[in-house]
Amino acid sequence: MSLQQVEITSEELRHLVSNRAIEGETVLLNMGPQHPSTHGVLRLLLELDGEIVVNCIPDIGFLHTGIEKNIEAKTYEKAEVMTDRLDYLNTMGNNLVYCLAVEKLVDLDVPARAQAVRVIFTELQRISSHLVWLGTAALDLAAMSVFLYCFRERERILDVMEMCSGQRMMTTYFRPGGLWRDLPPEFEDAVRGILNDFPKRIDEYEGLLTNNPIFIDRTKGIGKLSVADGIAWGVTGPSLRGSGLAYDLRKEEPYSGYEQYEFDVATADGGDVYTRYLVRMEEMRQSLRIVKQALDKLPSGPFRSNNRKFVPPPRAELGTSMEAVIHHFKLWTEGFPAPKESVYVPVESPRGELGVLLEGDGGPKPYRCYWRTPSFVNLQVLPLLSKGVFVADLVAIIGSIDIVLGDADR
Amino acid sequence: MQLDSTLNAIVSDLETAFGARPGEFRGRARVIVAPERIVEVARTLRDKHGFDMLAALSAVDYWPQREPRFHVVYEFKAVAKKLRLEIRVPLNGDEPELDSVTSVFPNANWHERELWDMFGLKIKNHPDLRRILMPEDWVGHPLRKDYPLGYEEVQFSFNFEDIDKRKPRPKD
Amino acid sequence: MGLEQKLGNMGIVTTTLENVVNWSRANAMWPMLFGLACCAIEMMGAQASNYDLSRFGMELMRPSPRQSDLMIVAGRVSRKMAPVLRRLYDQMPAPKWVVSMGDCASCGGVYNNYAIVQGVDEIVPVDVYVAGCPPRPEALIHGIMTLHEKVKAEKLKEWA
Amino acid sequence: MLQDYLPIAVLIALSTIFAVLVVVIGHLLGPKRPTPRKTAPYESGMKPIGPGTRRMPVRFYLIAVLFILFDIEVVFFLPWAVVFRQLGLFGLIEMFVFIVILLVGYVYAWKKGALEWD
Repeated sequence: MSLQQVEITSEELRHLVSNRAIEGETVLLNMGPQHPSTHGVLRLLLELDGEIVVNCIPDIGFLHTGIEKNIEAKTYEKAEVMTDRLDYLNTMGNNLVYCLAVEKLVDLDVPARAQAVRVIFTELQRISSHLVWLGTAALDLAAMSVFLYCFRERERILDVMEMCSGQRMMTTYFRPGGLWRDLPPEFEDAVRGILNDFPKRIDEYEGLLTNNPIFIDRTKGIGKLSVADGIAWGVTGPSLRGSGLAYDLRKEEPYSGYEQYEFDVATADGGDVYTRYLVRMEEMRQSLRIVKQALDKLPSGPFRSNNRKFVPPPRAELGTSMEAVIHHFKLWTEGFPAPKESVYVPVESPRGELGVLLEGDGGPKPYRCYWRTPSFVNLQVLPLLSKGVFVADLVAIIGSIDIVLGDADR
Repeated sequence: MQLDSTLNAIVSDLETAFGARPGEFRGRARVIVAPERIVEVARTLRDKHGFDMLAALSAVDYWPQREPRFHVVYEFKAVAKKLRLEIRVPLNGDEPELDSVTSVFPNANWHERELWDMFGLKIKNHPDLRRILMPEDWVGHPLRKDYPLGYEEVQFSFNFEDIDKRKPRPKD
Repeated sequence: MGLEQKLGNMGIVTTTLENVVNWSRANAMWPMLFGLACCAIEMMGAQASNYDLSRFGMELMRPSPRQSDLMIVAGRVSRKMAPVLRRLYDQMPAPKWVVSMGDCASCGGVYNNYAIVQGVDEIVPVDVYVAGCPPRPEALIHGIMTLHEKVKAEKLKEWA
Repeated sequence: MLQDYLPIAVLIALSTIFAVLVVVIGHLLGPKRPTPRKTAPYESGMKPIGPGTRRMPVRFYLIAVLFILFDIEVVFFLPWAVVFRQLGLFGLIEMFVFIVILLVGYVYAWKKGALEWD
């Protein structure tokens, strides 16, 4: 006798859910778009047998912004505004990968100073993204104070970014060919201040969480991901490094001058929520090391290439030379044409491999700009990790694979 | 930049086995494969040549050009051997059909659902082909070139009133 | 009514029910935990230690709409999210206000395309629009203080 | 002798009156506009699947009962703690016996697997 027919909201879901749910024996529950622990608007249709998750069907698209379609309607330089809002915790990383793709497509050179500054900012952005991850992941496990500490530190990094680009988060500071403006004079000691304060802060967080018995009980041995599964499902970044594979694109395919800096790839084998936490904490220290090396060897020189075909001339020159006015006018109204070719540039974002497939069609607008975003791919592993765990552990697992929904939905 | 030797060997091997046409742009190996052979190519790449990760899977719409209207782009990555390979599958316009590679690479599941959602490419024997990004009852496939951007006229002071009349209001 | 002039302003003694109710509503308004996109990170920044929204009686971000009075739409609302947002707004108890934080919520912002609802006021009646992409935490706090003035000026007839 | 209990009685009376008052006034004067959408069960924003009150597995009830059992145990500590000095050694041993009895019950529940979930 069927207890009571559970009508499933959309008909196609029937084949995904076991028939125990349809008869009403297991509870079908929406851990839906508005939920404190889904890190944004992710909807999980959970099939629960009491507290145990029998099946978890993620449903994304609640933050789909049509960024790829919008990029096709703007010129190369103006489309970069779109890229900041994709993975809004790693805005500099998005700018970097878009600029690298455009530079590779049109074969534009980047001066050494711009490459070093790009490395500094991408690593600072990685630390600030890990801080937000740490804050919200600990908040999900009821460690309230870590959230407040992390955001206090993050403000310092945001001040540095605002000092250079005028905007706290959506900086658009990198431009095809280098940087938008040169660094302000007080940049140096602001970053020095961060460099010698942050190690103590990270020890503070580790003191709060690493050997905290409650945190260990909630995270050790939960959400196990083996390396083979990780690679088969395309998981990259700290989630894969947590399973013991030292796969980091900054070492594999160095870009923007990463080969000059020596740092080691943070890995820990175990593949559960706790090791992913350890990997990200270690990664913050490595980023500090990179920033220190990059800041010490910061080369002087031009901050943007002077290839007038692609880079608008500085304002000062407009008063004197006629060609500068022509270049300025052409670049800002129509933009520069790109060859009829396609380029795929992968970069290491705090969440994994972030790649841009950029295709030009001879015109000034990108013909196709596909974003291979890590959250979209890492989120596919969630049903695999969450078989047979408690709902409370599912919250820890979502926190540990560090997804950002703007990144996943594009 | 010349292709390094191992990649060359792989590309030539694909060429002989599946009649794929190689190409290269700025050091990126690119191979054009016929749509019906893609599953075997993916399987040999993974088993024989060690390309164990499908990094990216997307499509490009060359709209006015009817014959191969879509290019489905597969990015394969050999994690151990540090190699990247791009495979392009041309599909022609009206009823684009493609076999699903989820049997070889499980993470192609969502990518292919996105292809169906955004481009309308029908993926055969895909475990659960539904729209992934757009609402279920959405009509049309947004990332096709002939789909309008959905641009709404911006309200300035001169056209404020008549746009305001047409603007939908919240109904209680 | 000349009552106020005659009685003069002796603080608590001569206050009216309206002022008391509006004052208590304004200063203990619990926002709903409803972060969508980038503005949600700035809203978290405003909630956290540096900018501290708790000074305005907003100590708790209530996850469920049943216990929240204020819905801060922090982020871009996509077509798939619009019915969800409307249902959450309906499920909030009676004295409820909406702050639309950021350009994407107020007017579609940078994204003028098929996927984003061009302004949340197509779905829910909005009280205060906060500009910025994302607005700084101070801008959000300024928006909330403007909302407090608006609530303090509400009349008895409106909510009876 | 009853006078010294008077303050407690007044305290209890005042608190109950205040509590009841708040609830009743809220219920009577507050505007009630139940719309079908508002009264629908809240399922984090989505259309609810099935009615709000669905079948719950019995284990939740078991956990609740165990909680009540061992939580009420703490209530008996309070009066004992107040007169702890006067009772002296006898009171201490008495309370230990009480705790041991409850410990037996706890170990029994633990071994029977009532605390395990599945």
